[in-house]
Amino acid sequence: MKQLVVTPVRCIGCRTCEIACAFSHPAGKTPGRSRIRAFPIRPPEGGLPVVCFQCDQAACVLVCPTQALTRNETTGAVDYHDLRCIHCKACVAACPFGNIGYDDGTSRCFKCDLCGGDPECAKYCPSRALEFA
Amino acid sequence: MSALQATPVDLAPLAPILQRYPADRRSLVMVLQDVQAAFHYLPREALLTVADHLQVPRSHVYHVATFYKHFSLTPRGAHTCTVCMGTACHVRGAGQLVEHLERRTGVKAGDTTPDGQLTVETVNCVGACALGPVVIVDGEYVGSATARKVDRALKPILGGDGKEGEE
Amino acid sequence: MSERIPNLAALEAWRASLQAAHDANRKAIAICAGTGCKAYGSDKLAEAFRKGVAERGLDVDVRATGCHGFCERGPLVVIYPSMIFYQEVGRKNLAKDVAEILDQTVAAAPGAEQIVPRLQYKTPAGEAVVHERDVPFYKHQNRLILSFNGKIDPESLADYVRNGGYRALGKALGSMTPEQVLAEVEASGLRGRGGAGFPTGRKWRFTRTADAPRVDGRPMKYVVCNADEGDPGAFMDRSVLEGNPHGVLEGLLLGAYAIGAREGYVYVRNEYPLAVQRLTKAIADARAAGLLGDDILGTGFAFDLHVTRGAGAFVCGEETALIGSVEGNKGQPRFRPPYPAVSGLWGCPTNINNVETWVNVPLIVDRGAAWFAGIGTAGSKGTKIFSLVGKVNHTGLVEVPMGASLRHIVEHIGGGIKDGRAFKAVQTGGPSGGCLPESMLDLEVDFDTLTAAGSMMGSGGMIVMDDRTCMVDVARYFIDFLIQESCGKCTPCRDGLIQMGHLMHDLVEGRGTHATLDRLEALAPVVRDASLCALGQTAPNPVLSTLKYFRHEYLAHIDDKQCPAGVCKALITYRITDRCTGCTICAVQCPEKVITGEKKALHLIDEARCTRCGVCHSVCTFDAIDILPGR
Amino acid sequence: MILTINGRPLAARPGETLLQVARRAGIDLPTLCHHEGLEAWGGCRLCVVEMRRHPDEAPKVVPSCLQAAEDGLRVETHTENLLRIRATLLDLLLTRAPGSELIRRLALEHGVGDTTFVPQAEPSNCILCTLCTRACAAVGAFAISTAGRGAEGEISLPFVDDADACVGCGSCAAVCPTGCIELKDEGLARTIWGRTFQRVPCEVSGEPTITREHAALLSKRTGLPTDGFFVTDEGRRRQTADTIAALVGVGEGRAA
Repeated sequence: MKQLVVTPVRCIGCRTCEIACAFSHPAGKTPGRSRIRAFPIRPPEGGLPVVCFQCDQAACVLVCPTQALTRNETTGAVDYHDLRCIHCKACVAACPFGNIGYDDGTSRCFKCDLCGGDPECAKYCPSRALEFA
Repeated sequence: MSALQATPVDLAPLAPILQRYPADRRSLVMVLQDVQAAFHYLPREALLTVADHLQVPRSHVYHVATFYKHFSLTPRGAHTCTVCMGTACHVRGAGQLVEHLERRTGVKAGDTTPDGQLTVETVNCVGACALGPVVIVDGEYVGSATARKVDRALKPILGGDGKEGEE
Repeated sequence: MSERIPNLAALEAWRASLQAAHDANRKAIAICAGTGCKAYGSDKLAEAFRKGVAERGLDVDVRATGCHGFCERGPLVVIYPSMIFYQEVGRKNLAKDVAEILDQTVAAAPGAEQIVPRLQYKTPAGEAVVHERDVPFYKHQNRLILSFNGKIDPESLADYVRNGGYRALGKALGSMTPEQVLAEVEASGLRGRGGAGFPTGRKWRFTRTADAPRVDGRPMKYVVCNADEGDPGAFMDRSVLEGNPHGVLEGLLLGAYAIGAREGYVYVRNEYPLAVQRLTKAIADARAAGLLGDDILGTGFAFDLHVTRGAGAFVCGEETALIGSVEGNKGQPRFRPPYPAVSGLWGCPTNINNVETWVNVPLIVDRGAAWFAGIGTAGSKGTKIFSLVGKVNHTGLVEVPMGASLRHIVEHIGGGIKDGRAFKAVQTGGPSGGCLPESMLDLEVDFDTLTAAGSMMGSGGMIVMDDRTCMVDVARYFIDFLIQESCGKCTPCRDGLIQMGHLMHDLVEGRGTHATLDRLEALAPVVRDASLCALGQTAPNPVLSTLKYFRHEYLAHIDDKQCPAGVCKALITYRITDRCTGCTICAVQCPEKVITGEKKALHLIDEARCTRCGVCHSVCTFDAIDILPGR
Repeated sequence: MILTINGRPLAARPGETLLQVARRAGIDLPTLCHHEGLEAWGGCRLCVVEMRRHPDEAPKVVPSCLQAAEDGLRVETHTENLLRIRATLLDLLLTRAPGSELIRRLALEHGVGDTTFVPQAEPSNCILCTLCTRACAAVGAFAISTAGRGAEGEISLPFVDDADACVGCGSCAAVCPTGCIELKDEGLARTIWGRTFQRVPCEVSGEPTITREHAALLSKRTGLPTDGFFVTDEGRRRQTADTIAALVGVGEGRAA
């Protein structure tokens, strides 16, 4: 099963990945929240992308009281089902890496779902810091 | 749902009740029955102990205790006068008996007299339909009840010389 | 009390010895100890008889039995073996009645008994009746289930066994497979006595075939006896439980054997303390005798029974609500499927039947399905116990074969309408049923005919109404009843009934218009179709059936602003007639003090200030006050 | 499994309810007490549909949120009878929740403006759909429940004032369709059911995270350490980035 591979040193900090992610997860007509973040903490060469690791023993899945976070067998991602969410935000507090957030605007959580198996960020990353292989 | 006065209640009778049943949810209704019988109502402190003992959330105990008509969360009178409002008793004038009792005691059906002596209540059928209308005073059945018969049965509780007892 | 019965042969041996030891023509005084007669003091009466027998050194058995059925004429006494019937014994003069019965009837040699006329039942024509079987109330009945009530002491296992008790269980455990017992019940055509009339055999079949979760290694299934009997005006389950608890136990044992259930619950409503007490004793005695628990009668069959009490909720008569209550929750119905037969108590297959259904089972197994199917109509087999109450002369429990006509029950058995007034309607099926007018009196009563007539069998409550009962008020009464008893889970029942209540109160309080009827007829189908459980689905029946058969009364309340029956306070007037003797009692008792008049002179009610509470009318011993429709 | 809804044959997966099948096919069925993440309740009855197992059978009105899909079932979702039922139900609900924007909107869609019935004396806007108590049960707090019976029923704390079990997670207020559960957040303070909680400030940004009680409950149910919950996602992501940066050699940028 393919995985999203991050090679931090190749990251040039251009943050195209964040734009691609926001545009491919629209909130109504406007771009939504980016599920990936390329932190500019390696000046001057580049940034450091952080995105959901789709953990095997996912803390977010463990704490969710209503099975709103479940493993997607085909993509391998932990998918968020907003209809099942009761907004208790336990997942946001429980994720040790901060890779799931709650958007008050849309009253929904946001996390990486590997774009259903074809991640946009990897597609547009100019420096192959993000690859889906 | 009025808030409840936290008068200190002696919980001694509670222990034997809790011993009688397995400590799980299925005993709840029966435990509440026995608590109601022992205290004549369900004291808040008793319900908290019941919740802990049966390992059931307090919200569930409260949810069940307020559902069933037999349970009361507020202290009831030392004596109880129950008027049956089943269909057979209704067509034989149970309604008039309730009005009579409400006039005599000054309290509405379902309430207790201020001196805490008598609770007047209605129930939807006690299964003695052939003797309608039926009134039960402290477990004693008054068959084919009339206002006068009821007053006579209530004499030891309400006193009064029964002069005001109508036919 | 009784030591353990090791096997089937020992049971039959014990039965034979009991029957041999029983001197059939030994005199016995059977005193009814059902709730009705107890209310009239039958306990004190039984004590007096025991003391009297001892003082006179008579060799006579004094026995407190279950409810004989003719409750209004309680306390009832039957002198065995000649079955001499006395009514209202000890109501007015206990000592005198006891003495006369003992000296004149009991002490005399058989055949030479003298009768105490004062305590005899008299027909409306004034003819005194001696024997119980000749009393019209009993003569027209076919008392299969209730026959035990008069004979046996409900607290004596021996009495039950002597009269054939547990023979069916012995037969089943000894020579029938569970499948055969089930087939027998299916072939009998027995239908549920709880109200819906679902074929019992088929229900058992569902539970038997459902696969069950395993509890300590073996599949766990339950049988439950629904003794909630919430229908107001129905008390046959009470009398069966108080009068013949072992009959219900034996039915449950047979059901458990046929279905493969290991545990059972009897869910008794809170308002029946005596029934709980008698059941608990019967269970203890049965367990001690090896008829309950492990290795029953040495056959390896194991079954145990618990009594749980309801706590005042009519909705708990509904199966899934009952299950919720036994599980320690709120009595709130659940969506079906899954039906309880597949997933009931704690997710295990559970078969729930009414008391009267269970108590029929031993008769079917003992005497065979063909015998049972021979009684009743094509679609409804066996007998049905009705609680005949209200404005009828003989109120009490009536057991008749299915198919008996309403007229037969109300007039022949019920002795016609009280005080010679006119019959108006009979209400059957409780809050889920309807009111049937005089034109339906010749209806042959069974499950299907009642449903076709817009009512329902229900548990068998039959409330007779005369011209002084207002049908609009009856419909209002049932809606108010259901508003109190709705569990509140679903919108149509919880909020729909509240609005039907407002509309009914508009009618009885004189604010009704034709629009009120349209609104009722628009809202009723929504409550009926969209409600979750039978309580809500059948709640509109009383309103719809009274609208169907008594629309003229509704129109009187709307157009003429009158209540023809003289019930609805806003639409009647109390007026003193010239029959008034001036005794002043009404003026004294009137709570509003609106009656004026001199002693010995015609009194006058100030009709403007009169609140129509009805006190004057009830205290007037000269029947001088008329209730006139309209204001 | 194939069933027809409004004449259209539709495929259904075993265990699916009629509501799920209908919504997947784009059929708009109104619901109030239903929530995909909570146990089905079947109380509001807005989602009722007519179903038939055999063509000649009379249609049966069933709640689509609970009725399982069956092979060969014939379902109608917008018959005249159903529309009348939904309109009446919304009319009835307006007597309880006149102030609810959602219910007013749904009622208008079914041709009902103000209620034609007698409104409750002091309407609380609560329609007793129990989404809140079911959410509280799912979270594992069991702090609130329905008290009383029938139309007198109301959502309540035990003994009206005992909020001990509440952990301040706010799920009840979030799922309430009529918004009649008050939740006030001011800075770190959160007030709900008459009790004020202090949300733990994020170790990095000082922003409010969850309450200590909620963390204790989560820890008890999952075994995760109680003090592991008090960093916002932004703050923690930054910590993750710093950790990775350290792992790959701080900031030199040389190929790993």
